[in-house]
Amino acid sequence: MDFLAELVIAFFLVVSGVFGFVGSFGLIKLRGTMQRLHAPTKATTLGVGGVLIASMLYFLLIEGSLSFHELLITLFLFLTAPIVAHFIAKTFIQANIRPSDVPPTGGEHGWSMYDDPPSDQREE
Amino acid sequence: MELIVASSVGVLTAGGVYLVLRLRAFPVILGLALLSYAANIFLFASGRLRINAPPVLQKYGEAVYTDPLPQALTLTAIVIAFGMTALLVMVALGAFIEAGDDRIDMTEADDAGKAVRKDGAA
Amino acid sequence: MIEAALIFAFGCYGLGLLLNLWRITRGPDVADRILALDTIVINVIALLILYGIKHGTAVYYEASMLVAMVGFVSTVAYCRFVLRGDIIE
Amino acid sequence: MLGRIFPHPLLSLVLTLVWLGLVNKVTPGNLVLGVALGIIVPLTTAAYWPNRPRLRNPLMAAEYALVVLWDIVVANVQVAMIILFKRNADLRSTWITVPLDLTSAEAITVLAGTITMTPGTVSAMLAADGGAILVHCLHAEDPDAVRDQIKSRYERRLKEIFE
Amino acid sequence: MSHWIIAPIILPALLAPLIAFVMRYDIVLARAASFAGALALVAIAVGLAVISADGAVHVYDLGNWPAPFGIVLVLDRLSAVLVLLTAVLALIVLTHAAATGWDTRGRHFHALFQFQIMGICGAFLTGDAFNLFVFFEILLIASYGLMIHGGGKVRLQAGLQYVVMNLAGSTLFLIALGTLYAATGTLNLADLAVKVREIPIEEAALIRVAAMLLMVVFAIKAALFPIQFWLPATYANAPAPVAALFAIMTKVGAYAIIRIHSMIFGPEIAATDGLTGTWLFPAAAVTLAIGAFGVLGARRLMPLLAFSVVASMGTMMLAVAAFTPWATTAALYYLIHSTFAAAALFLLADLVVSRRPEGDRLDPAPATVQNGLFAALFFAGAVAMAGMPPLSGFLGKLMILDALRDPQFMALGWTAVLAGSLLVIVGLARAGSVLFWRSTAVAAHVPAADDPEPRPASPIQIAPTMAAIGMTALLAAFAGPLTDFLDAGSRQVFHAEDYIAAVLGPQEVPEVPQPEPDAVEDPVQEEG
Amino acid sequence: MSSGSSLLPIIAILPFLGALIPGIMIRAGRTACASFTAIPTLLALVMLGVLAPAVMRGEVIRAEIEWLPQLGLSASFFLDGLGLLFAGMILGMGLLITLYARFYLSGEDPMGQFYTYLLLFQGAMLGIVISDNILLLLIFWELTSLTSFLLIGYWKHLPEGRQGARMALAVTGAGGLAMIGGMLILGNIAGSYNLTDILQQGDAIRASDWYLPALILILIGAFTKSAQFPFHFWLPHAMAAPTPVSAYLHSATMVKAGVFLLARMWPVLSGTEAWFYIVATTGLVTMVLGALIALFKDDLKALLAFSTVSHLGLLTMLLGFGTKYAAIAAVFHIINHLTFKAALFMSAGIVDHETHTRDIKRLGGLRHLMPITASIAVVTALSMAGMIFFNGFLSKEMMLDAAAETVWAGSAWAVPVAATLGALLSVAYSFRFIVHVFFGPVRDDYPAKPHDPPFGMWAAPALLAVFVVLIGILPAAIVGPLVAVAGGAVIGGGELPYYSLKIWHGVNAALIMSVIALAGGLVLLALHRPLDRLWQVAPRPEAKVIFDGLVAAAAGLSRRITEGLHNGAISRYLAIFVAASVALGYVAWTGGGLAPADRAMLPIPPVVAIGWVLLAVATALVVTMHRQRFQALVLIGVIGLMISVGFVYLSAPDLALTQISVETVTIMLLLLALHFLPKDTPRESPLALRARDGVLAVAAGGAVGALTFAFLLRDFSPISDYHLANSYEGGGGTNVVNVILVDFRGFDTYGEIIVLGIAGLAIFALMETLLRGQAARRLRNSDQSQDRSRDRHPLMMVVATRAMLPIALMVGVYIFLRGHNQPGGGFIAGLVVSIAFLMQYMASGFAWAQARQRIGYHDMIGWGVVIAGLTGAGAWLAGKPFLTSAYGYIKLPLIEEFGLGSAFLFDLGVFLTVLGAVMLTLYSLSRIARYAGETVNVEPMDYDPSQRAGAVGRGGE
Ligand code: NA
Ligand code: NA
Repeated sequence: MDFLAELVIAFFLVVSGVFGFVGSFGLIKLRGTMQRLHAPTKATTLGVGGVLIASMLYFLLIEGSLSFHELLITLFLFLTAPIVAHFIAKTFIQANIRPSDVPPTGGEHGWSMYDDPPSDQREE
Repeated sequence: MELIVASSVGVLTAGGVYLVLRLRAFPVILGLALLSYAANIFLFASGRLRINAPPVLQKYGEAVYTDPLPQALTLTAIVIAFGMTALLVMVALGAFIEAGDDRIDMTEADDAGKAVRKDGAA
Repeated sequence: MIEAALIFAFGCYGLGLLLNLWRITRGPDVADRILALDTIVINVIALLILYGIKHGTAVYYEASMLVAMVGFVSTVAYCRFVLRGDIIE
Repeated sequence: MLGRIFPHPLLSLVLTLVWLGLVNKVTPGNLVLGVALGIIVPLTTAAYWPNRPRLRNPLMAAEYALVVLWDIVVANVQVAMIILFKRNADLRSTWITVPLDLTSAEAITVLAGTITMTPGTVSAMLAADGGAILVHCLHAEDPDAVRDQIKSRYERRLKEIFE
Repeated sequence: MSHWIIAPIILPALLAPLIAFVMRYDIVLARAASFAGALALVAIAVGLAVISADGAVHVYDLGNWPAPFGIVLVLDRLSAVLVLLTAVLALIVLTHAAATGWDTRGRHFHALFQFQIMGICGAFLTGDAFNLFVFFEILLIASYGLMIHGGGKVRLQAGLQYVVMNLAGSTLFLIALGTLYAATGTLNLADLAVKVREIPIEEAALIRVAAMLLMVVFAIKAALFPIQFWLPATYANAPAPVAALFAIMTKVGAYAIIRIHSMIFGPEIAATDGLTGTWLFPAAAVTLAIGAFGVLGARRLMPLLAFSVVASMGTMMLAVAAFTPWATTAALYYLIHSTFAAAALFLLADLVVSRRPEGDRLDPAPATVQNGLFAALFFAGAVAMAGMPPLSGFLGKLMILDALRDPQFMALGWTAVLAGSLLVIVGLARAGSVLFWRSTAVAAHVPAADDPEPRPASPIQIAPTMAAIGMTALLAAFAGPLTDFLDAGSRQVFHAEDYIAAVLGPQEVPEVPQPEPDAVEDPVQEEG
Repeated sequence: MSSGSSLLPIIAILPFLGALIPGIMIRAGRTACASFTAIPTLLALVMLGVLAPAVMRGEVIRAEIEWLPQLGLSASFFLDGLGLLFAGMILGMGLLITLYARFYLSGEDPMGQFYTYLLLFQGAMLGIVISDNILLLLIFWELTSLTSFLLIGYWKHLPEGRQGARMALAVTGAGGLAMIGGMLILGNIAGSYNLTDILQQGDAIRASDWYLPALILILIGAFTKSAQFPFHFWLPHAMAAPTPVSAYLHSATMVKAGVFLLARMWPVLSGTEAWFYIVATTGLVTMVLGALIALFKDDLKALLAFSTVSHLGLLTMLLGFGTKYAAIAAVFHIINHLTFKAALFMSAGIVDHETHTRDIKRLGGLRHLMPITASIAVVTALSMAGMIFFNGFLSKEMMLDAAAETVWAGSAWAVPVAATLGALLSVAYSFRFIVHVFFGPVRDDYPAKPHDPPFGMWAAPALLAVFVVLIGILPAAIVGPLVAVAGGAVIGGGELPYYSLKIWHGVNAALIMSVIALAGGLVLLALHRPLDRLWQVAPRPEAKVIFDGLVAAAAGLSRRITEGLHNGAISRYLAIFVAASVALGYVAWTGGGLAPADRAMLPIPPVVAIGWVLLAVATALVVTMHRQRFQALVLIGVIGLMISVGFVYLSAPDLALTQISVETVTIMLLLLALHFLPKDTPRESPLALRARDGVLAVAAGGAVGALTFAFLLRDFSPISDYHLANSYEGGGGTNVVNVILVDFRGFDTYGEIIVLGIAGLAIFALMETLLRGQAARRLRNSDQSQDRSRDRHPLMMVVATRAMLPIALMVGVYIFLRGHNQPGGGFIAGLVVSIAFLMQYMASGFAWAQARQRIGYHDMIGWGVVIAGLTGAGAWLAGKPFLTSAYGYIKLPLIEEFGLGSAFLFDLGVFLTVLGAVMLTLYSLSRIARYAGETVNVEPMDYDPSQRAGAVGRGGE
């Protein structure tokens, strides 16, 4: 039982470490900011997720106490990570991408960074 | 570990001092922030270092705790530094808006210029 | 076994921090630096949890939660500054 | 009466769970306090969230969560492979536009989040009227396939959940 | 334990938020409350002075925790007299600010003012090193707010420099406190006094650094060379009533040096023997010289007055640096005197400068209204500041000279004081002559300008200036009893045993090994 | 204390009390004013008269009032012969001057002021001569300088008056300061500041090592006051004062103060070689030089002024001889000089008043037009010349007598020859005064038509002229006793030397010298015209130019020093500060040893080392990249994060939580400010400066680092063991840091939240000020049109923060509630909640979020501070000190034990203050932004796509 528990915990730790490293490695290896932006999201999800699971399991199986507040961090990261990525992408676009560099929206309004929101246009 | 902490304090102090001696308000603010970090770590370290012994009393067993007093002092210092920094930022902003640049040195020329304007108006 | 796994994980995230440092130093874009900082934050969260496991204590938990929260806010603030100049309009 | 105390039962439930997560211990006292806060906090913050949406299909929401989790795991591995083993020169990064049928701000946000969380794609920008998402793909052999998968796998479910 | 000891801190601390938040739209109400508070503070301070006159050291254990574990407030003659000084000065300055409308030129004047008073009183009363830091910060941040009150380009620039300088000082303060704690493990002043006595010189490096850095920190506040640079621009550009209030702020630095260096690192302590006096004395002399040169060389009135403050600090610190009870008495007398003298001049400068088209530039300009009255007041203020009889400055100067008769101080000390006085006298005479005498000459030749005649100052606007000058006259008239009180106070400071016993309890004192100071003292007595 | 001694303090105080009268009486008219001014003087004179008989009998009258006994300063007075003589002169002359001035001053002059100054001066002068305490004497001494400053500068519109006044003040003030030193040394030697005691200790004083410094310092005081060479130059310039002032101060009284002091100190200081060579030589030189200059002065008052200088020199010389005979001669000449010189000044004043000129070259023949004035002037001038039958003759003879017997540096001739020369010159200028002004033909080009003045104006000089003659003829009868008693006082008791006050002593050396002087003087006068031409072309140093040059140089130097030091460059001030701190710290450090290192070092895990690298590199990058301000801020974020993590690692979770949340809010503040500021810092410091700063930085960093390392290696025993032991039992909490914060050291925390509250207030006040002043206009015109992204409030952000706000608030509540027992507490909770709202504000804009804010930030701060304060004060109800905590455990059904204490309330105060201060700060910055042209949003997000659904729907119809 103990061995199994340790094995499981160790597994999650290793998985977490691998993905965490991959995230940071991608930040170095990939060319172009937009590409690099993909890498850390891995660390966020499986990396930190793995650690959190390992932690929960550790407290449950080794320390014998139920711990689930790690879930909160997970919840938080799942909520925030897309927004962060979104903003960093926009930060990059702001300085480096012109409207002609990206495909059109397909609708009557352009992309939000380049075009004013419809409500403003309507007021005018 | 002691070397790590001491050298961190040193590095932060050095960086802070260098920036504080710049001629514009913004780097000076950054310098003061670094100095504040250094002072806080310094004050905290005055209780000596201990790993995994936070001063949160445990109900059972004899536990060893790190010195809580410098922590409380540092906490107070951090908060005070925050209030000071906030006001400093605002004063710097005010000076910038009034003067048109964020030079931190005052020159006599400014003074004379003011007098001339006054004379011209009179 | 957990020990070894912990050392491995510590190593991964520690190495990760150095790689992030490289990126934040080099840039080249502002976005890269912000991204690197955000990744540092993520790695730090992971490290804090790892320390919690290592020492079998929950005292590191609040710190990691708060780091997650403020890390998000400051990253967004940095981005907003670049995007709009004024972070609170 | 009950509706006035629990204007947002789901949110209250989530917050109660959050509270229990925070204290990390389920005791009657914590439960009572958590429920109390779960009621009070949504009431005090109601003004900041006008037109709070209601989930029309909670079961579908659970399904969606599981799907996304699975996709995250799978796609993570794929992207890890790309990062570790694919030469940068072989990468085919591209922008794609995903036109949206969703009109709920919450639903659009969840979709955009999902796109980002599932590795390989990052949602970078919305159209000014929220009618499309600009997605950056790390490596897409077939951009249209990616777009179709997003629409069918995620947007469809979200439409059912929120609208 | 008298609860009144904490009243000078709590009264303004509760009043200030009320003024800021309840009365923030009603200046009349705010003035009334602020004034009532200042008046009450004077009454309380008088009461505390009476309490302290029994010669005992009164201790207030905050939170009912025994020293040195909690924070204590300590009332002795020294703190009592300084709190009283603060209260009286506050009343005078407040009246001026309200009468001249300065308090309406920006928001929250009265709240900041009360907080400032709170910080100053707290600094005088606290018996804890870190708590002293906190009160320093309170009085500083309130002073930042007051310094920039009313705004304007030059004032904000000067204010920025002031803030930056003091933030650097606060950083050093923290480092000093950290060193202090690292060396002794305590923060209570009495406990520190005990612990420092126990430290042998072979292990004294840390505590010596702490003592020295603390002195540097206090020297910033006291505007001592070579860190006096911040003062002239600050005082010259602060709103005049604020500059008048600042007259006490430099004294906080001086107080801290007296309290901490005299009591804890005193002249007979092995660990820190000869550490501070050696540096402090020449620094004070140079400060005096810088101030005197500044007075003589000033082109504008406000900087001139600011430099006169620098000079007065130098004069006073000469006596402080002698670290003897009698010299400290002289320093304290001079401290009180120079506070009122500086306040009087700054307040008067406000009345004059606001009526002069030339502002405070020392150029001839047409005489303003009430030239004669202002001239007379300036003359009186200058007499006080320059240390001429019959006002208190002369007595203070005599006492300081008398206290510096020791050959090791005499040559430098006397030369500095006497030569400095001469420069200050000449400088003030030049300024007064240009401001008030040449102005009448100009008026005689220049036809009346088109500008509307400035409004004459009302009696209530002049009263605070006269009150401040009157205080210097009173100080001179009642120099005897006052000096008695101060002398007893400085003896109390130098006799730390009473303080220690009062704070830590009598049982602690025997544990303090006394041979160190005795060993130093005996040969001196044998020689003498 | 003899009978009547209580009169002495009254005499001393009367003039000061009287000084109030003119101000009151001036409304009653000029004559009434003058009359009432005379009353205190008269009263004092009468009282002096009451005391005089006793003094003449040889008694010394004393009175003492304690003043500052600790210093040895008391208001003690004594009246002996010398004091009586001077007091009589001061008061008597005061009366005459009061009378004279009533007529002399014109209607436009502020007479009330004049009489006030006059009485103040009189009081000061009187004080000098009856002080029995040298510190008290110093006070009066300085007061004469001050009051004479006022009197000389009385005609404020005259530049000569202002300059003369300042010069007099500078010179006599400097002398006074030197004298302070001298007197203090004297008191130090004697062990007392009481004159009576000091006068007893002449031998001890002269034997002291400190005698010479004391002597020199005191002499500087006396010489400056009495216009002795080389300090003589101020006196003629003081003549810009109205003539009554000149007559009073510059002939009769103030300038005699120095002489008085020499006489007073004569028993103690005289009789040494130093005294003789310094005093006698100075006097001799002054006498001759003054007389020589007087001869060539065309201004009547200048002539008289230099003659005064000369006579003061004479007096000084006599006292300097150190013989009793010479001292008696000096006393006698003091009286004589007073009578003739005051009368001469008044006469000169009358001439000036009537002819509107004092230029001798424009005068002449006045004896026909103003015979009374001429008579007075001639009589007194003859006395000045030392002519027989006038009092000046008598004392001059005594002077020559004394000079004839004086050997100077081995030469028996030097002094007699010089003295004769002085007398000769004196004859010459006196006769010039008589002949060139009053004799000769009447001219027709006087600026005004001269005639004798009214009686009131010539009465005073006439009276003095009568004395000149009376004393000249009957010296022993008129002033004999006074000279004896005053002279006795000067020589310090004992036998009076042989002297006799009579006209004819037979043909002796003095008479021969006198005759030579008379003859030579007349020859000189005859040759005056060619000599004058020679004099005018001869180069000679003009003292005023030198003095002005000196003062200007001093002022210029001061200005250069001041402006060189205080050049407004705070970077330099800070550099000096850093250098001084490091240097002084180093000095302190090297003065003591270090205990042996007894603390084992903790290991350094690799991850910690990596964290250190991040911190160090980020710091280095902040320094090297600081000119790109935004990038520097990003790096600051890294540093803050590493420090927080460090705190966690080093067992300080509370600190970590605080650090990371403060960090975030600070960065947001900086970003808000940076919005307005330039985004880049120009490279301005030259390389040398950067090198200097680098050296300073490394030195400071090295020093602080070394200090840290030093104490980290050494164990200590802190007081905090008590806190750990009593935290739970006494403070009711297990998080010791929190218990310290809210209980053990709650007072610090109370102060800390007040700092925050003040910051909020000050920031708000500054914002309001900025928006009202000129800055507001500049803000309005500032160009905010950057290349900005067009989405201000992106949908995703809005939605995410909406979901996060309640969660973050839960976290805040959690951190707040658990703080007492686990890491957390009011401060961190306040920041967490602030950050939660900040997210909302960032997402949906300040205006929209602000509109949903129900509690004002001002109120939050106010409530916070007041709650914390009242919680602390609540302990008073239980009779306990401020901040004494009370707590209990409430057992609610279902809920576990729940600790509720005053600490909770206190922490609530902290929470509210923090929240209010942070939000008020952001509010203020945001207001500025809006003022600078930002528009306000009313919608929470740029565009709500559900509108699109509606629009599409409508469009479809
Ligand atoms: Na994040
Ligand atoms: Na806490």
